[in-house]
Amino acid sequence: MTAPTTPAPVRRHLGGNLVSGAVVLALVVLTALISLVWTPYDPIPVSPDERLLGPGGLHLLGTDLYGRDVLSLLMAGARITLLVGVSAVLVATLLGVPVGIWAGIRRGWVDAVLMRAVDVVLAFPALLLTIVFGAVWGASATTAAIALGIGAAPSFARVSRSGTLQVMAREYVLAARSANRGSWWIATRHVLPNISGLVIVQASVAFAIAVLAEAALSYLGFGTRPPTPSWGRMLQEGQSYLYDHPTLVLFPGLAIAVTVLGLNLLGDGLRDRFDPRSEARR
Amino acid sequence: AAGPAASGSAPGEVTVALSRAPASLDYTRNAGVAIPQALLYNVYEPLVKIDSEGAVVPLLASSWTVDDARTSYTFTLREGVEFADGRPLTADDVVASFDALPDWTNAVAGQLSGIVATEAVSPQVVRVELDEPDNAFLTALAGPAGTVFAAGGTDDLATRTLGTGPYTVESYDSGVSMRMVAHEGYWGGPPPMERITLDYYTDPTAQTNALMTGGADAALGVDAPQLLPQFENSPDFTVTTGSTDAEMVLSMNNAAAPFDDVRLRRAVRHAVDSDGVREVAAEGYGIPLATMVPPTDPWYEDRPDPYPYDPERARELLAEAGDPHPAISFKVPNLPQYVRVGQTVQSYLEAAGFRVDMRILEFPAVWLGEVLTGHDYQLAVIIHSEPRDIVQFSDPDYYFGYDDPAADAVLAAARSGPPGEYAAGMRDYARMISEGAAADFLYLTQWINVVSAEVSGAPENSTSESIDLTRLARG
Amino acid sequence: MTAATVDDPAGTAVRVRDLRIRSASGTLVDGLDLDIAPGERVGLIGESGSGKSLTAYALLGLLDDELRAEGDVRLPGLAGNVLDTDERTLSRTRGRVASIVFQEPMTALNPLMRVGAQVAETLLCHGTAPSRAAAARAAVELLDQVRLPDPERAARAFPHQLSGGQRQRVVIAAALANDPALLICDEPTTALDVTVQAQVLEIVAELVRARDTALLFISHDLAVVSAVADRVAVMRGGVVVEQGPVAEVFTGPQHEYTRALLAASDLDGARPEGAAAGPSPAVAAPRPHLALDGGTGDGGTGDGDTGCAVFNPVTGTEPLIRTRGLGREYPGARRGIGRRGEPVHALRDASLDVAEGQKLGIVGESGSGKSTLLRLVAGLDRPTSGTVRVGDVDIPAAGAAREDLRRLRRDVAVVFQDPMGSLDPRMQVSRIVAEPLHGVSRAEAADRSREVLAAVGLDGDALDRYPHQFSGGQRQRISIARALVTRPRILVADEPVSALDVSVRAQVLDLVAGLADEYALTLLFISHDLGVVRHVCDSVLVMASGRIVESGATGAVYADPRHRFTADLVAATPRLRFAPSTTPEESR
Amino acid sequence: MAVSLARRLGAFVLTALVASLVVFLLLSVVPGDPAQVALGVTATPEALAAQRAEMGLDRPLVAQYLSWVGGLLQGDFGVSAVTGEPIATELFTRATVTTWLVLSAMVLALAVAVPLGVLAAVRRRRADGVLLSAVSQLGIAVPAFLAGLLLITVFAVRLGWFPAGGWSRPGEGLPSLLWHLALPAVALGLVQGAVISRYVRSAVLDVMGEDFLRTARAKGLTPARALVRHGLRNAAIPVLTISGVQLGVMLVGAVVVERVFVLNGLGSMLLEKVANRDMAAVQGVVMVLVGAVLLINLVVDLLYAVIDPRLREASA
Ligand SMILES: Nc1ncnc2c1ncn2[C@@H]1O[C@H](COP(=O)(O)OP(=O)(O)OP(=O)(O)O)[C@@H](O)[C@H]1O
Ligand SMILES: Nc1ncnc2c1ncn2[C@@H]1O[C@H](COP(=O)(O)OP(=O)(O)OP(=O)(O)O)[C@@H](O)[C@H]1O
Ligand SMILES: [Mg+2]
Ligand SMILES: [Mg+2]
Repeated sequence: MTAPTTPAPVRRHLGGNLVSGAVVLALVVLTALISLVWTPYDPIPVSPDERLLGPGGLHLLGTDLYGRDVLSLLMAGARITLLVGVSAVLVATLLGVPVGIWAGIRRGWVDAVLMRAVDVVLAFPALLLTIVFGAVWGASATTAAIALGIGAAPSFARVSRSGTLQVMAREYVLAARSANRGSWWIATRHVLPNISGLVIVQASVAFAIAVLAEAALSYLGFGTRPPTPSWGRMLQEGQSYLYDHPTLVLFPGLAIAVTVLGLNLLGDGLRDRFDPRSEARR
Repeated sequence: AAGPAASGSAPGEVTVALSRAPASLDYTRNAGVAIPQALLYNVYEPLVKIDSEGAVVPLLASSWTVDDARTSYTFTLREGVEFADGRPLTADDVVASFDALPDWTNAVAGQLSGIVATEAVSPQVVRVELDEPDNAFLTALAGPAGTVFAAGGTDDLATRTLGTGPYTVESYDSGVSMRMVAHEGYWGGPPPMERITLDYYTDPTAQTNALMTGGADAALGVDAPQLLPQFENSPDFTVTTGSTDAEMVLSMNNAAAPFDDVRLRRAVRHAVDSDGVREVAAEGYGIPLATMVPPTDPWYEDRPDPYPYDPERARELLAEAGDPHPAISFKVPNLPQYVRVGQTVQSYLEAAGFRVDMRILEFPAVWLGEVLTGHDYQLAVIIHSEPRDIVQFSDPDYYFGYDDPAADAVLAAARSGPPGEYAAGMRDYARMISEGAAADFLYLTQWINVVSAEVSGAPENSTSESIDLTRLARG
Repeated sequence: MTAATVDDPAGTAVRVRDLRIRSASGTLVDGLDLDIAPGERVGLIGESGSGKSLTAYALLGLLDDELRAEGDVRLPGLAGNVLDTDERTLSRTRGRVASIVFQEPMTALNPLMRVGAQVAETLLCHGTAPSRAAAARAAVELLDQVRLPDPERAARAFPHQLSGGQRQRVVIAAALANDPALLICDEPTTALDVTVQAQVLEIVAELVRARDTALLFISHDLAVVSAVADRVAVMRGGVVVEQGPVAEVFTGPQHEYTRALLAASDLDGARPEGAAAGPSPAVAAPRPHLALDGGTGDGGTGDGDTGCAVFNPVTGTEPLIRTRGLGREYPGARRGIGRRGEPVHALRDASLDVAEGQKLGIVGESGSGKSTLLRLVAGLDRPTSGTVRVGDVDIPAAGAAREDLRRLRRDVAVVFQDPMGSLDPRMQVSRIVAEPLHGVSRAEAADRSREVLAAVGLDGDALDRYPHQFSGGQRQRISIARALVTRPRILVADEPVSALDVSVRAQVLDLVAGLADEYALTLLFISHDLGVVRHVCDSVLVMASGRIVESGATGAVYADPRHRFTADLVAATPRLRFAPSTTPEESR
Repeated sequence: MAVSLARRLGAFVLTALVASLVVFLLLSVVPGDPAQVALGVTATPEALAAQRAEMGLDRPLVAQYLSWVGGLLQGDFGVSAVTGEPIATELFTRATVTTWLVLSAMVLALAVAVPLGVLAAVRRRRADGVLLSAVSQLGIAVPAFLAGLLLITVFAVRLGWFPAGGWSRPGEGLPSLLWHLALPAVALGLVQGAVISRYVRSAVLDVMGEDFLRTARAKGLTPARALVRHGLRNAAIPVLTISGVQLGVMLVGAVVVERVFVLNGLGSMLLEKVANRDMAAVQGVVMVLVGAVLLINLVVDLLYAVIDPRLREASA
């Protein structure tokens, strides 16, 4: 638009989000990688004499209730946090999106059966799922990630289905059909790109939820085994010190927030990349 | 930053914030410490009770005699006792209650399994026969198993209480809140409060929040000591710490490798710094222990730990035993406090050379099944909160799997010997258990109360299975 | 052609000076000057993609964000330059003082709102209607004015329940609602049959007369422009190459492009040798001329199966397409729980044959079921009654088997009436055009796409762009290119050239005619332009109110329309008022 | 209409039955002996065996399932193995709390999410839009306990405006209920609002490229009004979808908020019953969840058709 209320874009924004998101995430990944070879302190051993030191001094970000260096914990915790978050989102996307698209394209009984199944999974609490999985395969970060992924899959399915329904009402789908293209083609070439915005948002939200849920689960003994540090667990452990040592919640909270922010920026960036009309909007 | 907040309770009422909620009102059927904590002494009364100093004192029985063989106890019941529905207490009620013990599904009834007969000598006198002399009998009688129920009034105990105590349960919103009202005809005179409300909080922060907003007048048995600093310097609240029967025990499976080797058990005790564990897990609250005897027990002895923190010695012991880096599995219940203990212990053990595979197990369902029932463990941690529970080291079927015939003999002699020698015998027994490194006794947990300045009479120690609210008053 | 711009700003309604519109990749409109006086009717014609629509958008400050405009644009009742005015002020002008009819009516309407409400909104948002109810009544009134049948019912319809032409009239109704001082019409009648077109143009003319409205009328239909406009401007490549009074420009075009345009507008003159000159060998048998009652003809021939008239019957050989008693009904609108209004018969009792290689034009009233018929024949919709048989594939009411549909679609290509809606906004043109190519390598697909795009007059740099970056006519050509890329046996085209300027139109029609000759293409061709149909098709089918009413050889039907509706159509066909002196006088 | 309703109902019952079987099978895998949990630390093997028999755990799985489902079909959720009380009563009171909490949180969430998401989309090139977007992104990362504790600290402890927790007692009426509900609903609603606002933003961005918005502006609507009148409805389907999903998730997912605010809803009931291995009660909770989710999604599917007439026809 040319009206002066909308000053012309200062710079081409396409990619701005993408780049900053990618940079943030790369930093997180880098931190996780560095922690494999170096952390300021060993994040595992407990030192009762150095508990709950405030930030500053020898321990830049202070120490936690076990007397472990918070900075080192954050660095090492990035690994499991990324692992669980990313694999849960992958599992959920790979399960949920195809189901949702298929249901939305086929409609009829396929839709009914799939969606009722999805409803049942949605209703089945993730906690129970994790317990069951832990019972069958043993509790670990992997089972927790898979269980969280399965737990999140229904929302991917429902969101993809609703997007698919809308896309399928468009005439270009009819055009594809008349071009003798089957459902697979329509699903991958028309539906997927047109619902990608929502799926990307869904993935970035699901990541945040998975990271927080992993904390709750591992605290109950269903997730990562202590003493392996994770941001979620740090948050959980810091909870009861909120009043007297708020930094114990603050730092892991910030770490999660920054990662989620990076992911969302990346998501928005990808979204804009995939959307040729993004520059046309006002 | 505790601000003064007006109490939300009406005059003559007091609201208490507790943590663990009873599953029902019937401790003849349901296990769990929460039911007797709420009901014993407050609603239900046994013949005797354990006072706040740990001593057995008369309750429904005004006096009793023991025969020379020490297997026959004759109790004289207090005059003028009535149940909450107005029916007077007689010896028949006692007989019916004790005769019903085998029907309990709650295993605590087993504490009185020594009773072979109960008979009503007169309406006010009842005689109890034991199979063998037992110096622990009166203590057991003061527990929930000794409760005197109204004969014929036990049909719906799960939802309706009928006891002789100073309060009766008016309503119980399961897991949420229990309201107790004064029992008008209580034999000890009118109770101090017209109504006591017990509110249950799963989240310790919520429990203390209730205090600060006037939603509760007292929090008893707070088990998140990290929340205390905000109250400690406040004029509106008093924080008290008292003794309990609850020992934090690092259990070792004495019956199986590797802890059938006493050197490894000693290595564990040398490797773990109990003070460090106490610091991390209980913010330094808690009382150091050398064996499984709390200071309120008559046979408590202030002795130094035979295996003090000495990682160097632990390493030597491991080397002696042949494997400087033994792999052990460690099963920890999935409750915050245990996880903290577990992580700290793990850290100490690894520093001494152990390789620890720590697993957090769901409590109670999975942990009990694997460790307590299945004996499928090497190292575990748990609080043993029953009074005088050290004797379990002589139970060959118990999960400790400890086998020391000499100690067993000492215990048997003490329990059935003359009462005058009971305490001394038990003292010896406790020492033997500790020296045998049957387990690592990390510390005694403390009973922590935060009460508003208006409230008095809160139980400062937890010496029995009851949270004794009979003297609790506000204003 | 001489400087016809009025330099006295007081006397002008619209004054545009040096308008430049740029995109990231180049200049799209390059220094345009334009004045329109109150009551003046200016026609804007020119090449497809020359910047006509962009100019129209710029006048109202409606350009996309990715485009930048400079220059000076003045509107009636607005103090400053439109390009420097804020949205809030502009919004008070738009729709009240100045309104616009968009080129593509299909996507211009909100799919989730009843069209009555969309018309009423124009009144409500400027407070020109006293109440909601009054606005609703006025909306029905307006819909009636633009000749929507059963306006009460139409007002309650959602856009997708209307035909292309019906939607276009809704958009026109909304633009007329507040009797604006400036009316911009961007190809307002592309989907209207000529009778309705004539009526709508009359309404517009009436408004101009009564309210002294300034009219900017964009069209590629020179006949229409000659009928509507006083003055005309010709655009090409972002600049106005010529402007002046209609009579002058059309009779004595100065610019070479204008001359070419005028030459191309006479399809018969430009008809390539051989194309549609006579019936192709396969359909050599003469078409009987049939019409329904109510016409002047002798009725249809009976059909053994259904007992109803079969139009365009094929004798001797087996017809390639055969429909019997074909009908499509839509359930009526829901009125509360469990109650529905009368069902809509979009198409009924259609029985027709199409022989292999035949080129059948379909003309008729807007909303008469033409698009519906095409969708059924292409297997994109299921009939509610009757049967369709294409080649050896049957499409019963229950829907065809999947394998059958696949075979059917291998042979049939479709050009949709709504180019924008039928192009996936997230697909680059290269992929859109290559979509029907199965089992073809990437490189070959790219080559063939480029080739076919060139054939419809789009150059290679179109390949990497997205649909929204094109003009209406360009999008239509992309749509045609997609249909032709496979060299189909049957081409089903729904108003495929409605948005094309006459020179491009000639090019595209030649392309189709060429393919028809080369590959014995069977053609089903919907158009509201009888001239186009005559140029391309050997026979014609006339539809009205969901029925086929007449069929026969094109020449015969035009010369001797037997159904009243056909007669009206032929009579209402607009003629170029001023013929260029360079070409002989229009024959018809 | 009646037919389609009957079909829906049939599908509902069928799904519930299948779900019940799945739930039963899954839960039978869960380790832990209910009898052991009921009897506790000091139980003897004999007592355990007796307890198992009493709980019916010694019967074959099929028999256990059939008797449970038989009861369920008659609307009988059975009695709790732990308290011996009918499960239905507790389910009802818990579900009441949860329903109030979750619905009010959702209302709040939408009230926050829609303006936030729309602004973030419209002003995405400007500082305030970027800020709004960042706020909503960070909101997702705020753990519910933190939101709850902060609210309590400020509004209950410092200001004393609201109770720190708990539920109104029976008979105290609506004002007391709302008073107790306020903080937890806000705690839950804010975080959910942050989540939903992301979808609003994305959906609105998708709509903003549509031609009909230009039409709306051409009619004289300001861009903002055009977006509200035409854009929002077109963006509603994904937002509705995710709201439905989040409603389902919150039914037990609100457990952290329930704990912090001492509310006894379905989430904490589930945790309790799982911890106690009170399987009949767990199955009861899960069946209620299944029912609720089916109902929510039925409503969502019906609303699709209300919002989008094109989907209406496809579903007919
Ligand atoms: N958003 C855009 N980005 C880039 N180029 C654009 C965009 N919109 C239009 N164009 C280009 O601008 C030119 C002018 O487009 P415009 O829509 O004004 O053409 P037009 O004269 O209306 O043509 P038609 O008669 O086909 O509708 C075209 O070449 C088109 O490809
Ligand atoms: N989904 C629908 N629901 C209800 N009525 C519909 C639906 N689709 C089309 N119609 C109606 O069916 C009739 C025929 O529509 P169709 O699109 O076939 O007309 P058309 O001949 O192609 O008209 P035009 O030349 O204007 O495009 C119209 O009156 C239209 O209102
Ligand atoms: Mg145009
Ligand atoms: Mg049409």
